[in-house]
Amino acid sequence: MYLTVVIMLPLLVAVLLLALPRLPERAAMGIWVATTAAEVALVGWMWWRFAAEPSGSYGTEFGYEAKVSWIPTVEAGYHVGVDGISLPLLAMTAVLFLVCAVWSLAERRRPRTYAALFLFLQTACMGAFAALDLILFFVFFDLTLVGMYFVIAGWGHGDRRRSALKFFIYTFVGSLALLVGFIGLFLGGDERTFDMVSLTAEPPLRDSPVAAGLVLLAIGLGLAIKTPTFPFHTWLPDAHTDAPAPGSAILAGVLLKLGTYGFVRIAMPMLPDAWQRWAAVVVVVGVVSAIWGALVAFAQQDAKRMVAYTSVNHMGYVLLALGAAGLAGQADAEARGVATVGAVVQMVSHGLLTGALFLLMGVLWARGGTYAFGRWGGLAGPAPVFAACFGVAAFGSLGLPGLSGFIGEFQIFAGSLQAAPVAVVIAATGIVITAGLFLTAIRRLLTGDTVAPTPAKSWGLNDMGAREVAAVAPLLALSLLIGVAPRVLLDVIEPAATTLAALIGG
Amino acid sequence: MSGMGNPLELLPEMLLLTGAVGGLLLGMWTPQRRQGRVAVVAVLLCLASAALSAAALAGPDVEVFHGTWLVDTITGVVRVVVALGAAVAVLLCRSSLKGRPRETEAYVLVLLAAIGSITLAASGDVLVLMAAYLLASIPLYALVGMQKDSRGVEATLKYFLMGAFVGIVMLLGITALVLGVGRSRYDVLAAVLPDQPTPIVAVGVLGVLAGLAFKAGAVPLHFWVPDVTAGTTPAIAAFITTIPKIGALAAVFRLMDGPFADVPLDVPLVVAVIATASMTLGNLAAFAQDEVLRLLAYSTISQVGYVLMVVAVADRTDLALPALAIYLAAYTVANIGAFAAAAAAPEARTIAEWSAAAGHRRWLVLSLVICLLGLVGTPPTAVFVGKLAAFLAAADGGLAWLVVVAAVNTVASLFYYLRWIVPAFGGVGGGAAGSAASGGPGAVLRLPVVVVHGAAAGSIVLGVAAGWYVAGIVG
Amino acid sequence: MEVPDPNTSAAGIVLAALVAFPAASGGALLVAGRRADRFAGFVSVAVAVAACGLAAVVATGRPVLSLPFMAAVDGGSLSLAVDGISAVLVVMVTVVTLAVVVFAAADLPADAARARFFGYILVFLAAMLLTVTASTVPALLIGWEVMGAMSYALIGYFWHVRGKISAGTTAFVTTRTADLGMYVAAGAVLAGAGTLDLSGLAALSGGWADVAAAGLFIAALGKSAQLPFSAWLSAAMEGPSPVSALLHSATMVAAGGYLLIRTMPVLESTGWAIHAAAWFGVITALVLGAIACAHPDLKQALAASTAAQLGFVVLAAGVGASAGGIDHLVGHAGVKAGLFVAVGAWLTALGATRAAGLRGAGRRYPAMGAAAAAGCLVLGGIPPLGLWATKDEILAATHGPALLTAGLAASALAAVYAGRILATVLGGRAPAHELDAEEHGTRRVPAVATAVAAILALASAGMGALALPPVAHSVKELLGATGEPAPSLSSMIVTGGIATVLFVSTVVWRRTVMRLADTPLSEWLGLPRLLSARPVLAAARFAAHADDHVLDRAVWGVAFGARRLAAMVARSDDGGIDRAVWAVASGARRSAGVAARSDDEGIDRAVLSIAAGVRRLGRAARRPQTGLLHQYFILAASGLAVLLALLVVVG
Amino acid sequence: MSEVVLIGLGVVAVATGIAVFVVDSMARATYALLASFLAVAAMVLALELVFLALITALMMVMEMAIMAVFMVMFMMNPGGLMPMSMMHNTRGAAAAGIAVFVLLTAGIWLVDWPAAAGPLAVDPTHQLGEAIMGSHMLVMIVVGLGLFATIIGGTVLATHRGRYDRFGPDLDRAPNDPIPGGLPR
Amino acid sequence: MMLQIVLTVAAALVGVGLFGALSQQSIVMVMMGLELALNGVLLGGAAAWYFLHPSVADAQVLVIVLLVVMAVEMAMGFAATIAIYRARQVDTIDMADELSG
Repeated sequence: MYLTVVIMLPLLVAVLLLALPRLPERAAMGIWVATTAAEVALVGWMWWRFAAEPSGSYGTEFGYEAKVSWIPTVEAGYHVGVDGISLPLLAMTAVLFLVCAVWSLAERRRPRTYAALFLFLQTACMGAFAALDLILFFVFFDLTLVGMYFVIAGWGHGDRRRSALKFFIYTFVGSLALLVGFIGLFLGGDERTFDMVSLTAEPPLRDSPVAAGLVLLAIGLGLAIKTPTFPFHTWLPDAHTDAPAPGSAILAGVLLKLGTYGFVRIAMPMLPDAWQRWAAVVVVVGVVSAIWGALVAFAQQDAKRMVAYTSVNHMGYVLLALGAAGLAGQADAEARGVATVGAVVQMVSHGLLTGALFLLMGVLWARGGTYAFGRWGGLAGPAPVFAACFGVAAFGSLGLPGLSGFIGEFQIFAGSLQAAPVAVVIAATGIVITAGLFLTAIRRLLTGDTVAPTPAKSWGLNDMGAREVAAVAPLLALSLLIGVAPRVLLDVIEPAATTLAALIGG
Repeated sequence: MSGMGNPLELLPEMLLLTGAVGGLLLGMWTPQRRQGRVAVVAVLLCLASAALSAAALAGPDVEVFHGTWLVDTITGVVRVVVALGAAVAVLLCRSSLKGRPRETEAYVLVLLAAIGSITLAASGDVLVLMAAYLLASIPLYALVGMQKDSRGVEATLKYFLMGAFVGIVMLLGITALVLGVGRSRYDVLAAVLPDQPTPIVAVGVLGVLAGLAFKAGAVPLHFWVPDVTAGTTPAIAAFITTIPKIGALAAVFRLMDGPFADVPLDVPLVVAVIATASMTLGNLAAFAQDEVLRLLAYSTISQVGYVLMVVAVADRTDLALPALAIYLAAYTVANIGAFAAAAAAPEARTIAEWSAAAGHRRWLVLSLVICLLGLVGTPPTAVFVGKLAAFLAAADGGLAWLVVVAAVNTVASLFYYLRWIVPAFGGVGGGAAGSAASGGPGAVLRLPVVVVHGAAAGSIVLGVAAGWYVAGIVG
Repeated sequence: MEVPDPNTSAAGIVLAALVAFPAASGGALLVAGRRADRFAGFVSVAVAVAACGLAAVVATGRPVLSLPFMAAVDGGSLSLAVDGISAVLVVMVTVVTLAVVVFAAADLPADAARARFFGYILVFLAAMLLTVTASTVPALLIGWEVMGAMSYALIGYFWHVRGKISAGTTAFVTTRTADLGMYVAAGAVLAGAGTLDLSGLAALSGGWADVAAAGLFIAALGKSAQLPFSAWLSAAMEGPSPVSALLHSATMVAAGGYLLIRTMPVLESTGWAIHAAAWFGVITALVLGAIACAHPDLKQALAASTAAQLGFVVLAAGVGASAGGIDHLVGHAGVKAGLFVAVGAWLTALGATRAAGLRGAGRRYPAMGAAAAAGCLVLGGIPPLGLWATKDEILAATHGPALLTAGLAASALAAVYAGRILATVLGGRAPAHELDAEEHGTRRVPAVATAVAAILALASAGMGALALPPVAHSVKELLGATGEPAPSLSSMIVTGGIATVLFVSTVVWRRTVMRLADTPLSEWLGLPRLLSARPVLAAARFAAHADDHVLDRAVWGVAFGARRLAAMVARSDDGGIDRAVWAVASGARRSAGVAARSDDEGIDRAVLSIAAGVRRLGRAARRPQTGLLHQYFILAASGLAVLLALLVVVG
Repeated sequence: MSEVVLIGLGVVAVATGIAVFVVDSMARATYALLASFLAVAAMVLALELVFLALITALMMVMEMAIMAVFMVMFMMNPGGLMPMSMMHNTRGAAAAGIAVFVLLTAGIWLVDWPAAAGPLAVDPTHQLGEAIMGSHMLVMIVVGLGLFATIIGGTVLATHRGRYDRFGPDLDRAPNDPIPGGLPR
Repeated sequence: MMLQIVLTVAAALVGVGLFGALSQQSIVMVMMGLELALNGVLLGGAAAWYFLHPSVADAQVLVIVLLVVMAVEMAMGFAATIAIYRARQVDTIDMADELSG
């Protein structure tokens, strides 16, 4: 019940916002921020309770479970719960939505609808992370799609309709592939259920490798598009470029995680044998994504596109780790556990840092209406706060120790090496390219002579205001916290993640 | 042998018939401007019929008229859905026919066609099926051409000639069945047909399938759908593309589950091929459509394809019946909603015109988006649950390839639904000044808008409550 | 290591404070920003003094510390431990830092963003201390990488000056490339030994040992600016002089050598890595020594000589002379920091770093000149001064004629470049127009700077005491390397003699040596080209192009082609069979046209054909809808016939 | 004997059927069609279905009469004197017709037909009556509804004047017919 | 044997009717073709009763249904023809092609 409140509260408020026509716009925004703050508090309480529990009990069990039958003939229902893998993602989601709400306080275009849409999106995202039923997961998964489509199409800029359409169609393809895969899981099991817990306990299709492979292919395709991995990532840069800053932050920070989370929550535990059999392919896809994403990002002339492409790179690492976690023949459970933990940390870390980076891109857009590297320069002078924030976020994103990115990437590399040494060595070159591209970005944007596009000059080139800092700073602070004291996060993740790694080949 | 049974089992149909006859008589003495009272009578009787049917759903399966009328889950679902659909259709017709001389007759014909549709589904005898085919077709011919405008009468003519042609094919099939079996009841057919010579079975099965495929608007007998839909008014189109289809699809389901289940031919494969062809052709043809109604027409063709997935596996899996039940209801709601949106701006023929006329109404657009996304199968709308159930059933019935085809087609369908959603939503975004409100082509009618909202809400409610719905009727 | 609960012991807390205190105060300075400019210098001197004190406590107490940090595996924690080597380095690092901070406080202009500078320096100090005390891979890697990042920030400290940040980028990316080795080594030790503790390295065997050794080796080469990574050190000279003095001579670059000495067991266990280290070290000493002899810019020459001197440390790791290596590291740190302070002070005063401008600088500022001269003597390995003794310790362990010859040649080169520098700064005064080439000079050398340079030079000179066997022995005991060979007296005389002769000759025939400046040596032998990002950029551009034009279009082409052509054909096809024929013809022609155009744009042909196929289907789907009833009849009948055939044939 | 009759009638039915689409006027086509219908009715009679044969014949005669009137009223070529040909796609249609015929015939001759299951009913009409009032009552009910629908639908489509045209929108005035004599209300 | 012959006649009628329905332009003539085909089916129904299943009345009822279909379709056909003729002065199906695509 508690969890249901956490999930549904934003939706409820969204409906309320739309239903009260007399509500002043400012009040609506206030309610939005208050709601998201309440969500953070609610999730925070869950975290606190979770941490208070003796560790290890959440390896396979779920907390805050709620179960209501929905479509009884096919054993699909409203079943939600939280474990060590989903809780951090829920927390990250809540935080990101809070900062996006703060950020959007200055939104002037139909703010009430905007707030309602974001709240709706929040319910969808939280629901997807908490879902313990394949169909429920799919429902929320698809709803995020719808919500984000309208965010981009309605509040984006540039060629926003086209980008939104591309995003929608592309990821819709993915979600349908996912659905086909889910059906395969349903039919393959002895029990005929969509319940994730049951399917994890008794993985279906153990006796039919070909069918399991096909099902994994379908699910993998769907998740790969959402994640996105090479070569299914091309919707990403366009969607980001034309999305509003909070939309980008949510898209990259939260929605992409749905893909990787799906791998962790569905593909791996429910098809352990097939995952093991095809793990090499996952590793290759991860490595190619990491390198390709980094290279393409390096060549971008547009700062936001660059940030977008680095997501491909970072998600490539996650896939690498998850693939390596599946190579049970080559590595012991301990190393694979480290890799899995790293993958989950990387998801959280990427959410925080990329969210911050996209909001910072929003600072550029708000000042000058362009993200082009060529139009900006020397911003460290007039905008030191922006420069500092961007620097921290960039270094975090390139994996500097002390920030969260390192915690994820180090464990990914260290844990995966035993299983896939060559792949890790190749993928690790990605962190050099990432370093190069972020430092290049810093050089172009922040240093040298101060350059700014015409509109910014005429308005005066202000540094980040209090609202913007209030939105970005918490993300960076959390990243720093995780980087310095990762146990806060790892204590929650490790039991569940290592159990998962042990499940494969076990 | 059940004998005559209790004719009162047909009370829901009798109510509808009462509505038809009573409405006609009432209309005879009703002034032109006040024919709304006929609509009220019709709607009330539809609702009563639906309520009665819903109550009867809980009861046991019974046979009436010597097994030629079957009251069971399929019949029950179709009864409820058709009666409610007919009520909505009457409302929609009211908005476009208000005060016309033939208004009363339109309601009467709607009710008669509804009875025909239910009869298709409830029939337990191929001869009754044929008669139901007639009853479900003839009122529609008249309804299509009601306005007597150039496009309408052309549509009537095409619909009628196509129907007559297919009627012959169907009769040919029934004759073949009777030649072989000598009897027309389903249970006898189910028992004897498997032993009959292949040519007889093949012609018989295909003939009957052809007739029902025509009513359902499935390939290769779909040609009437776009022309008729585009030729008539949106309100009538909503009715024609929804209600008879439900009856026909339910009838095919019943046949696949009974008489055709054990024949030595691969009938499910043929149905699957029809399903594939329908969804694919419908989607492809809709791609470049600019006319709202034609687009929706093709969309209904493809939707029929999805239902036929379920039909194909009718006797192979227990999942088929719930899938059919939920999909039919879901499809009805979403499709009526979409057509009602078209009916809200009857003057607008193309998508652009529609967006100009109604795009500034944000709630209308929102509901339309829900209905269209519902047709795509986006959760949590009802069609999503239906599609899910259909996919499951088909996969469980050994037609996994069909599931893949259907998934691909669903993606393809997104393209043209978005072709309407995007400009409509753009109207919300861009038309803040409300310039389109005054200068647009034609006003927006109130009643259809209400129907759109109702459909949108219904789609979501049905989607969320799908479990209880299915459990209530199947469980 | 079996200390009961080390975390709560007083010594453990001191160790934690040693790292955390500079880090925290540095972070505070950075956050405070320009508001803290005025007292930043003072604060950082105080912190450095405190660090020195803490270091002394730690060096004697030898505490260990373990904080839970990362993975749930053994060694995932953040563990620090102080053994002999660490004790020496901890003291060395804090002392040199204190000296440099004092110098910087005097050298840095008052209006500069001092808080930022000192903040970076203090964070760097913390990272360096973490590196030398780390006993687990995560701890090591944190120090290692943060060090690199601070180096970047400090090199690019004057961000508004074009080129500074680029130089920092080069330095950081280069060292990070090498750092990949560390990541790989971490994975290898986890895979091979199931732990992330550095002690696990010794337990490795077989392939994982090779992988770990290779990774660590590459990481060390990068950090210590050994070949082939040397050139980043040249770029790093763009940074302020105190930075060069601290990071790029005394501390950060030393970390590579330190790491190799630390991990000698695993290098040895592979068999090949130990030889590779010896040869890479000695070749670096030779090549970079030659560059140091030739480079007309004194700062650059000092940088090259740094790499060359560290080559000896790497050689020491390769030949198993850990004590010699550490001694050399420490000695070199002192002397090189002193020399950089001198050159930095002159840069501030005279505005020049090139030999032409610095000629006679020692005569202008005699005190500083004396300190620099002392430094040069030490650097040149003149007996009985510091580096002479330490270098001999390394050479004593060197076996094999080739390696030994190369080592001797390298030490001879050291005498040459040291002599050249001495000759330059003590030569005739440079004409006024050569001054202020780099920046506007203040013509003033603060006494503090002179004192710092002198102290550092004298300290390292004093390390000549190591030539005395008892001293050397006690140091070896301290470092736990008692078994290592000591140099024989004769060899020490030989090396000292060679060095002295060459040093003096260079000073005498300095013009001949100066001519080397016209050779490619003055451009670092093209080594910077090795670090060019051009291939990566080219690959990146290719990938980006492919991404936009192949991958994206592929998807888009399939998806939208269908609709577009369907619309196109719909216009041309208004029903009627004969028109349809025309439509097919024109459609095909149009497709061909589209194909030709798109091919120019680089779209994949296969994709196009799929798209065309879908389009054709879309067109075909609506072609039957002619509006002509008799055609509907025919089509329906044909369709039914097909279905009938299907039914009969398949059934 | 009955075989000869049946074959003969069959030939007549088919021949006149073909004639419908060969003759060059609509009137003649109508008569040819009537002839074909009557031949079939006669065949049905030969199959001892007296009642069905009779109503077939009667219905067809009436229908053809109506059709003839219809043509005179509406269509061109009154009296069927002017030769005309309104055909399209003759070849395709012929091919389709022949294909269907061949297909069906092949089926008919391939099937191994069983013997009659049971004796001929003494009174087929009685048997039919029993069925209509018994087991097949529902068929007739639905058919009846169909006819009801046909009446309404046909009227709606075919007439352009309804009660409101005749009696005014409020149904309160005397019939206003172009040709007086329509039914009162 | 006779069964086959009668059925062949029926098939021939269906074939001819189909030919007519496909080849004629005039709406009324198309309807004639359809009626002819129906007539053939009717013959088949009668044959089914006489030769195969004389003991049950189902085939007879089929014939009744066939008759009704013929009548009803004729009626609706005329109505539709009148309607389109009134609206457009059109009496051939080739001219009814406004709706397409």
